[in-house]
Amino acid sequence: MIRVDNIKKSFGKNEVLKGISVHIQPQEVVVVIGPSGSGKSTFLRCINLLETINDGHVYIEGVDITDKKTDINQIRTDVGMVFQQFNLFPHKTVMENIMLSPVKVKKIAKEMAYEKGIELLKKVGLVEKADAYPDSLSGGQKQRVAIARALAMEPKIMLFDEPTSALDPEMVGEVLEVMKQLAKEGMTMVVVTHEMGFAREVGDRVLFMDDGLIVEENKPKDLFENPQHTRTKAFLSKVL
Amino acid sequence: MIRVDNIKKSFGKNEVLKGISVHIQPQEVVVVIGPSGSGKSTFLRCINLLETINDGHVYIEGVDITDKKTDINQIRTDVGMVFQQFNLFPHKTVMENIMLSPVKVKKIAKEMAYEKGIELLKKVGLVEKADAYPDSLSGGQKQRVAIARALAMEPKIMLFDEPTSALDPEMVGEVLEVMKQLAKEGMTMVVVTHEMGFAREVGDRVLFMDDGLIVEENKPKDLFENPQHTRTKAFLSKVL
Amino acid sequence: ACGTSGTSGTGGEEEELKELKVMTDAAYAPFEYMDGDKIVGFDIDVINAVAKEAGYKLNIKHTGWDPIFVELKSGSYDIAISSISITPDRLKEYDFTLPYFLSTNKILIPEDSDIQSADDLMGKVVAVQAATTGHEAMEKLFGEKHKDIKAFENNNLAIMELEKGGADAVVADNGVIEYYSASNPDKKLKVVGDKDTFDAEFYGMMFPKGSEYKADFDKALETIIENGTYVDIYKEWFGEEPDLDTLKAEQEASK
Amino acid sequence: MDFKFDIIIDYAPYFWEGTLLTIGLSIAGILLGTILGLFIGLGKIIRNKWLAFPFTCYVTFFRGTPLLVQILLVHFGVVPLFLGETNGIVAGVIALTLNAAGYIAEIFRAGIQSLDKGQMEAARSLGMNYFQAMRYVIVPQAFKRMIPPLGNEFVVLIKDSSLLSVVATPEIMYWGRMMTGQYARVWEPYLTAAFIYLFLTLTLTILLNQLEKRLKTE
Amino acid sequence: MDFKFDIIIDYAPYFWEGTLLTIGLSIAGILLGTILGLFIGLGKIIRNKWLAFPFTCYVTFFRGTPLLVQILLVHFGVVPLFLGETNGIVAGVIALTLNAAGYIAEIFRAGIQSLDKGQMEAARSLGMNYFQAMRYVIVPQAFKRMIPPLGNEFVVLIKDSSLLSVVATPEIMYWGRMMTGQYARVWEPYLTAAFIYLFLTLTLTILLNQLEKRLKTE
Ligand SMILES: Nc1ncnc2c1ncn2[C@@H]1O[C@H](COP(=O)(O)OP(=O)(O)OP(=O)(O)O)[C@@H](O)[C@H]1O
Ligand SMILES: Nc1ncnc2c1ncn2[C@@H]1O[C@H](COP(=O)(O)OP(=O)(O)OP(=O)(O)O)[C@@H](O)[C@H]1O
Ligand SMILES: [Mg+2]
Ligand SMILES: [Mg+2]
Repeated sequence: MIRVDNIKKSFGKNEVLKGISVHIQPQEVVVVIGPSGSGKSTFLRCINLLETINDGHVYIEGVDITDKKTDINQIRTDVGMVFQQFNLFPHKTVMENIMLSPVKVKKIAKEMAYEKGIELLKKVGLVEKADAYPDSLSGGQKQRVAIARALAMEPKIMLFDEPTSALDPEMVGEVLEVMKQLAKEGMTMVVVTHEMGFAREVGDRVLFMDDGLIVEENKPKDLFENPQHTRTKAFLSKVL
Repeated sequence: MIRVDNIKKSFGKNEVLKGISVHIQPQEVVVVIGPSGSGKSTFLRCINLLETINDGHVYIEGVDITDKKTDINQIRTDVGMVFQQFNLFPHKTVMENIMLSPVKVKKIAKEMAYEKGIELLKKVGLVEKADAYPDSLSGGQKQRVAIARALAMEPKIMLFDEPTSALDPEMVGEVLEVMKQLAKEGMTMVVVTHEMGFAREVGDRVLFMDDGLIVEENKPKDLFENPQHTRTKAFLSKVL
Repeated sequence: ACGTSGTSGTGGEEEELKELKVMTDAAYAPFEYMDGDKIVGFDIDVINAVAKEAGYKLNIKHTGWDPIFVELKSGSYDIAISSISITPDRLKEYDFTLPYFLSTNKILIPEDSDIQSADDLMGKVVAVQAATTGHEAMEKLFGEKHKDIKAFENNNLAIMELEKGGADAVVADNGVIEYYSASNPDKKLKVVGDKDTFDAEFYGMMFPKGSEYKADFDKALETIIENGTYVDIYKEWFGEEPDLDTLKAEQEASK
Repeated sequence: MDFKFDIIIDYAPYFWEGTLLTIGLSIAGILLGTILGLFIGLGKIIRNKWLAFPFTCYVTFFRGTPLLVQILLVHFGVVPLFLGETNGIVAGVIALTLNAAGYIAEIFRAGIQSLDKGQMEAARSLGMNYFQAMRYVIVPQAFKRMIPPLGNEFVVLIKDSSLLSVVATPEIMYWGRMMTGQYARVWEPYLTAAFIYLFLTLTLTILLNQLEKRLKTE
Repeated sequence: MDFKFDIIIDYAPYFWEGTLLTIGLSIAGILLGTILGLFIGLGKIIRNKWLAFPFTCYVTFFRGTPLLVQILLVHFGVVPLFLGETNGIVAGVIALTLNAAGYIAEIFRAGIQSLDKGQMEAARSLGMNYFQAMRYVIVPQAFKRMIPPLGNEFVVLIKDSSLLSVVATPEIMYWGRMMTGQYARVWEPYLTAAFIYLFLTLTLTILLNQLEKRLKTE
């Protein structure tokens, strides 16, 4: 599904990714953990080319997205992304947020997009907020709308960058619930998160990143209970 | 030590505190929990008069601080406060942050304030950062400096308003450690926090606030394991 | 050569000459204008000659036109020379020397203009310098604050407006516009007069009411006219003989 | 100091006409300036440095030189070139428009850049291309943020239009200066002009504040 | 159109003198304006509405009326009242100072209000009174934030000082207008003036950007 092949990324002289390779299977849920600044967000952003990659390749369903000839906008419709800061469009209602891209980019008829939107809002439990503006929503609700918006493009893969860490603790649950549901339905997912409970319950595999490298990867249970690497141990002792 | 007597506080038409009464003993550690918007911060801020109280009284060591004749600045030197957002003074070094108030308000000699500062920095494990500027510190370090700064005024009571919730998870531990130490040394403390582990280990008493009222209070163990009120139960089920 | 001619009473050789502050709007060639940072012109030469005769030193400043009337009144300057026509209105507020120059308003127009007299100006746009006698004459002709009168803060801007086509004519003192059209032949301008509409005017040096210097200046002015200095200056600037008879007659009349 | 109210009353009709012209000139300036300014602002944020260069020059020139110079150049230089003759009102509209456009271009650019980078990223990650993202997500939000500074620019224009008195455009200040010329008095004409301007700018400011409040609650 | 460089060269020494005076006037305006502006800004944030009122009026007047009016009032009205005579340079310094102070007062107020409320609260919770908190915590930080807008005000002053040409203060624009008078030409004098101003404002802007960068890294 996704093959990441030895990618490298620098900001100026600061090499942030020092050669990352991963193979992600369809329907797999991969959780990425690691200390702040280790390059987790950068890694995710490279997968849908929000950052230009300096070296290496990323293949999505066999297509090399780093190839200049590839139509990035086409690729991006296949890769949904959910950000820590929600990034809803504040000048549009919830429903308009969801319908915008299907209508403008995929040229889907408004009525169809609307129906799809209602369906998605049902899924995240927010149908009654269809006409509300983002500013009137709680953090948890915003993030659920953001997930629905990404799903509206019918992506094959969903990327989540710390989707719950800007939320009040009470609201974390409702967002994780939606994500669990999504995983159950067979979505391929890459999730950067500090929620170890989620990783343990839903993750098929956990990657531990430090200093621009994948230091260790394993099934969640094994990695959490039996970390091999000293850096992993140090990190887990702090957060668990 | 502190007696809070049926205080009420409104912002405009919005009554945020609807009659709060608490009695806090010397050396007691009181933990305040509750959903967002329930008035926890407002309650803390009323104790050192960062908010004017509409009705009711607060007595600190028998002195009515709501009395117009009371010198608030005098009272505030007895009540240290630590904020979620640290609020260090960015234009001053760590040591200058700590020394500012003792020197300018308490008129303590600079040398003495400096010695005291070094002592406090040792306590929070940051002596080597004495001459650093706040911007160069991590969140956890900033918060430890903020604690040291509050302690420099030799307060009799310390108020903490979610001291760890703006921190990356890895840094939470180091701040809680300092607070535990403080509790052990017998400081009277009121702590608003989402860290249930801390509440359980250090708290003498937990107050659960909702909608401007103290709904339930008890020893941490009892309150967490055996909540009486439905609202408490609902809240705890989400965050524990 | 320091010009103490003894008129200032007890003056010995060492005594400093009294310095008078003079205002002018140095944007009115050839009477007063800037040559680089120096103020030059006919008026300047005349007042220097008069002051030398009367035993004063002068400090001439370019201040602009409107300020002349405001500031002379407030007493911050002693005298103004700036092609100021002596009018009954002005005489109410200020003192003047005897007239030193005969002038009349005339009309500056492009060579191909069909304007021949003031009456032809009706319906045309006329640029003037604000608060001059030319401005007043046009208001008398067109009506107060008439839309077709464009008043600028100095005469150069008014002439510029004419050249750039924003006005059909400029009405101003003959000396100025004649000098301008003569010294800028490439601009293809001509000057027409209209004795019926524009009265003869006489320039005077202007003082605040009750000035102590008026008498000295009057006397010195008559002296330089008598001794030929005035004629020399006049010829130098205008290349012809002045009409001394008319001027002297007016001087007698205004005494 | 005696303050002669009667001469102000004499001049009242002229001040009234001047006020109307001042308002007209400022409105023309803000409207045309906004259109031109948006265009130049968009030009300035083009990534290609060479394409953006003329727009950058425009902004630099009109923000870097005094309006008085611009007015004189437009009145005696530019307008005669096109119209064949000077015209104080046309020159006023053109000079104010060109000047305002320089500032509005920057307001627009700042409005766009003040938007969180996340908005652009979210739009791109939803598959929109750069122009779609600008059109549907960035520009509409930037517009809303532009309203307060645009209002401010309007106030600036009202005041700046006073410079047109130098080229005999008969707005408020022109009549103030005529009055000084006629009566050789300072305080009456200039204080009258000052208070008319103050009235205009304050009224506008109050209206703008209300607009801003309404926008905020929306 | 023929462009006569020789007449520009003739006037070069005067433009040079004018440039020095423009720079001098702007420096005087920014320095004195900052001192006065700080004072007025502090006055304006007084909580007591009545005490703050005169300061608010000051700011409203000087920001709400055209600088041209202010210059004429100061030159013909205020200066003669105190000095007994007009003086273009004194009037220039006073008018620019008074005007700049109105804007700087607002810059100062904005600088203070842009500071996080938490700073004041932290200071008060450490036992400082209002004045101690202002003096040791708020004002020093506000100062640093004021530097960029103060720099901007400096640029504005350079341009605004051109209005002093109307009262015959011999700065750049004055010589430009004299040159127009002498040679009856438009483009040469005004473009020359425009480029001198552009040079001054651009140089200053570059210096300010560097200063800002340095401040940021500090
Ligand atoms: N746009 C950028 N320009 C320069 N440096 C950047 C940029 N984005 C990220 N970095 C740097 O790259 C490194 C990795 O950043 P990244 O955001 O990927 O870390 P992370 O693991 O997601 O951390 P966190 O848990 O704090 O989100 C950091 O040192 C960061 O400072
Ligand atoms: N300065 C203020 N002006 C108006 N309303 C305020 C102000 N401060 C707080 N409130 C309101 O008072 C209520 C209680 O706020 P408070 O900050 O005390 O809650 P909290 O329990 O601390 O919540 P949180 O967990 O989010 O910090 C909220 O509804 C909030 O909107
Ligand atoms: Mg990240
Ligand atoms: Mg709170």
